[in-house]
Amino acid sequence: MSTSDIIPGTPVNEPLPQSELVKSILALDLRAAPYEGNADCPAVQVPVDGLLKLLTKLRRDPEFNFDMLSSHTAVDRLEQNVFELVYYLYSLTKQKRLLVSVLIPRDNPVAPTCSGIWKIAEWQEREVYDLFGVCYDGHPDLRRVFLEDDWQGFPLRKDYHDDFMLTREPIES
Amino acid sequence: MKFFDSTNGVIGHKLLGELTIEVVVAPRARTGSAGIANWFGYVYRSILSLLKGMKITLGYLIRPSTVVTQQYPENRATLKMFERFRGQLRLTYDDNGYMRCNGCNFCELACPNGTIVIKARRNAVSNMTELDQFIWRLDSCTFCNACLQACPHEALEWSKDFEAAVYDRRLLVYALNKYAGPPAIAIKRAEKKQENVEALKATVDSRKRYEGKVPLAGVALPGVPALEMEAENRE
Amino acid sequence: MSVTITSLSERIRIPETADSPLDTQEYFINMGPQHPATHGVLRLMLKLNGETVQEVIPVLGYIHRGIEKIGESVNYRQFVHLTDRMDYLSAMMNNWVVAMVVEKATKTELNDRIQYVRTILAELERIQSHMLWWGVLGMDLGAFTPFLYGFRDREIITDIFEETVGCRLTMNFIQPGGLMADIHPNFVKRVKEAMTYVKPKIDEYEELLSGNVILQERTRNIGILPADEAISLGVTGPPLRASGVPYDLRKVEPYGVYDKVEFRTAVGTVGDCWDRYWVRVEEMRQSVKIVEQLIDNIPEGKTMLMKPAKKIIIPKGVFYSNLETARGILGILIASDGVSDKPVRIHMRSPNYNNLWAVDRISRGSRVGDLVANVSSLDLVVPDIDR
Amino acid sequence: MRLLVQKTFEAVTFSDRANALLSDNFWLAAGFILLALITTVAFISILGLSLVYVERKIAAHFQCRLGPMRVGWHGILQTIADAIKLLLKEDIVPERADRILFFMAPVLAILATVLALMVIPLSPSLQVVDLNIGIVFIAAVSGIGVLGILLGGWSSNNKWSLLGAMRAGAQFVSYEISVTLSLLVAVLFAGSLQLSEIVQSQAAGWWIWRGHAAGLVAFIIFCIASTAELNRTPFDLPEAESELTGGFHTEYSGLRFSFFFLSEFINMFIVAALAATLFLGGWMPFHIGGLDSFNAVMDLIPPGLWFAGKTAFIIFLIMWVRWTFPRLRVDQLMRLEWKFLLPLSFANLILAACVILTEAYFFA
Repeated sequence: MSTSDIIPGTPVNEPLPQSELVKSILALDLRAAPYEGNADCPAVQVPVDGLLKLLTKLRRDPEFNFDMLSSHTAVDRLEQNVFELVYYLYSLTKQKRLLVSVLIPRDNPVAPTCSGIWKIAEWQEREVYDLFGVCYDGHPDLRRVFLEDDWQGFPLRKDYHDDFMLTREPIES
Repeated sequence: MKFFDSTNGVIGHKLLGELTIEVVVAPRARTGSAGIANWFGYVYRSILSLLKGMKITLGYLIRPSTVVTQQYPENRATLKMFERFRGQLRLTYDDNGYMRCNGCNFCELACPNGTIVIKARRNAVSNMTELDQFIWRLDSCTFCNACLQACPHEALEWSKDFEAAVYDRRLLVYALNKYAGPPAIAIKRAEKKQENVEALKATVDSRKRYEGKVPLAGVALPGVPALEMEAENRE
Repeated sequence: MSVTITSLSERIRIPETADSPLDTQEYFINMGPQHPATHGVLRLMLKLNGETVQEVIPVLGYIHRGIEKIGESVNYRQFVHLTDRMDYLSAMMNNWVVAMVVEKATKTELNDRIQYVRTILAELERIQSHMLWWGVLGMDLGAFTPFLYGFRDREIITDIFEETVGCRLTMNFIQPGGLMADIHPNFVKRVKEAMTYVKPKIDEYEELLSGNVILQERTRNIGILPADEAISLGVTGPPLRASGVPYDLRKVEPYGVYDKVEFRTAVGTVGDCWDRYWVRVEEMRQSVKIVEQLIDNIPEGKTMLMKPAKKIIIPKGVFYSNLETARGILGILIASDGVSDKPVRIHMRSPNYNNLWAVDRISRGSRVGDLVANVSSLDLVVPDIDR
Repeated sequence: MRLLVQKTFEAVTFSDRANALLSDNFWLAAGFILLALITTVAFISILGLSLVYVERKIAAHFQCRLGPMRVGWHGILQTIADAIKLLLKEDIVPERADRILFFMAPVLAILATVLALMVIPLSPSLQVVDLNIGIVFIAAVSGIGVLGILLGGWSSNNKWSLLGAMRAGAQFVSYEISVTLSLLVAVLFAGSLQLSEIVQSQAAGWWIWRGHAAGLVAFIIFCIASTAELNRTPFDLPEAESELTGGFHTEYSGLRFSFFFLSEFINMFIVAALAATLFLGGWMPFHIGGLDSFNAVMDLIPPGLWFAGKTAFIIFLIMWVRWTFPRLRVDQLMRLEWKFLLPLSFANLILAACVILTEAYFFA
């Protein structure tokens, strides 16, 4: 693969125009801001202490009615020294998707739990805790999901390293 | 009499928000909850449903033609794999016995698991890179076909051989090329130009091919003796 | 801060309150990781009282391979083959979702041939997946014969895959930008043959199991999952539809060529095991219908739009795409830095991981036998839970 | 001496023959008993092995498979190979198991089986012992089998095994009632508890139709309830492979497991043989009143073959059911017995009594 060019047709990075949904969320005045990065669906960003309030509003308000937490995960932004928590909300009645993004510091990764809003959040948060070490405040049962209870470190962090990581032995000829 | 008025479900529409979706609604079986007559009907229907199932299994019992078992080791002679079957990786050779691979490394880069290792060398005559050794590790191959897709020279193919089980992991490290030296395309080019053909052909070094069930570099393994032929090639 | 980290051993500790030895006592029992009904290495800690289930605690990780971590060190094209190994019964759909998100991010327009073939392959995959599930459900309920019937009929479809793809289970066929190869010349003929074979077999399934009074008694009003709880629990796919929510991504956000075909979404009324059972059987029928509508009309066109020799680089940002696999909604999130051909973060929202947690909700208070039926009716594939 | 030989041959059962010999010479009798024992053990082993083979073949063809094909012609020696494998396997005892009970359980299971086999008349001259309380004896010894299963589940120190054993206990106690009640119908018809006499009483016609509906219903109830006693699908809850990973015999392996396995298959034979004896006329040939030439042709078939044929038919029926149906749940199993089969059995018993009082038999 000597040529490292971008495939023709790939657009230059351009932010999506703000959709109606994002505008109406910003109008709620719940400290939500438009998403800074590039996303392929309506997206907002909130500070961590305003998260629970916003999510509760989005779930309960019939205008939005995001009744399903379709996906929740974290992205390790090592160069900015933050974890980006990503919540993909989905509204079954309005068939709308929304990304809610929260930045939390890597050295004190604590976020409020939203397992009171969507039940599945309890387990999606456990997965994030297991792999990233994000602690969820008020979580009813915060423990490892995939790894053993006494596992050291959080494997999906970019700076994770352990002695068992696979290195391929060189082949003798 | 059936459990259901129809097992096909009820056709209808359902609303998801403002979206109308054409649905089929699951039927519910009639139960024998109320009334003694209903209860007897339920018992009757139950027995009937059991007999119906027994009819199906009996139908298969009395028709030996429905047996689908393949007697595998016995049918080896007639067993034919599909033409795209991903059996084992092989190098292709042209009619004169020269391989098409020129050691360009594309397959190694495309491989997600580091399964392919290419050792290339520089030809003394033509001063072009060429293949020294093509190592394929069946033990870590996931048969994803990425190497064939990446290969620009159609130098790789899948053999239809699917019996690759061995008793030792080390036996799964294959060396695929039978010689180290110029690929078919280089020979052809030289023949076209009418120069250095013999000198180029003379650079061909024989390589022991390991295409399965031969220990890596011929070392002895428990139950597998060391290969005599290997001794000369072993460093 | 009130963050407390617990562990499994704390979770399953039973307080010693029983003074008299004659008192009945709740106890924990391990169902799995090697248990015939958990289909692989799913481990359920059951809190039982006699034979009544009090609580189900799934314990995961026995087949956790860190696919998301590996995904950060391979490029998008290479990542596709890892998704085969998640939900191996919907390998085609798993491939498709990666292709879908990459195409969405790079704004690649696909031609109709690719879309048709992808849709047909995905529907065939759905049929074979449901066939296997049908057999396994029969086996879980104690009837071994359906298991082999399901496998027998599934074989017809895996043969089609083997001819076109070269593999039976882990396909790696749908690639970003198209398909790995064009369909085999025999493909259309064989698919038609398979569909004429499959249709009477589905009716036979109904005769053998659906109408059977024992299956009826074992599944009816067992493991009821109300619609609102199903939504809150993130349940998708057939279990959600069985609860009466007609949410099918193929209808709601049509991808592929699902907007060009006519089919109906199977929904249940109560949300019990029987509804989940029937929804899947009906989905087989609907999938046959979809395939039959498409198979004659595959248009001509190229099957690969991105040259394999070129790197795929996704613009900077977060991309999410999802589709309906045989088990529910499979989502994929890719965070890209816009420079490298490898993702910064790749996350699979797997349908099984989200469906699994409904087991506890629907099994409380039922018997061990019902628990087996419940697990089976959710159709869990463990490698997809653990990834 | 000649008298002795004559006496020995005139006797019908093994025990009578041994008695006849005992009156003359102790050692002769001892030798005969030894011979009889060896024959019985050989019979049980061969019967068990062939039943396993037949079950595997029939199951395979129900499921579009071929079944064992490798060892011998069409895999006919497969079960022997399996038996050798089982005998040579390492004998594993769980660490904290109750060792004595753990060893005893399979022996009890096989003991019950062998004892029950003793009283069944295989043909007019082939029976080990002809007790005058044969039915009661069978009902009694089949209880020992439950004890074996219960002890096996209890002593394994495994929660799954215990669950299986508890299920087995509940199931056996419940279904024993229906089995006994349907046995009673046959006893009422025949007017005897002795199995050979029950067979003799069917000379005019088998009880399954001679006793009107009562005979037929009793036969069906007997088949259902004894399938439940056999731990076979749809009533295989004590094993319930997909629920309890093997139930009471989860922890058993090798020889001990083979005891459970063998007793299960021999029990199937016993149930089929009992059903044939009580309701299908045992070794009696099929007769239709009035058609003398037809009856004469039927008499040409030896009684042993009649018995084998009827037993095989019922065994096939049991296998057919097993390889078609799913399993019931534990409470449904109880409901089927206590709310359906038990009242039906009682009603049937009364109906049978009415038939007998009015002497309204067919072919009377």
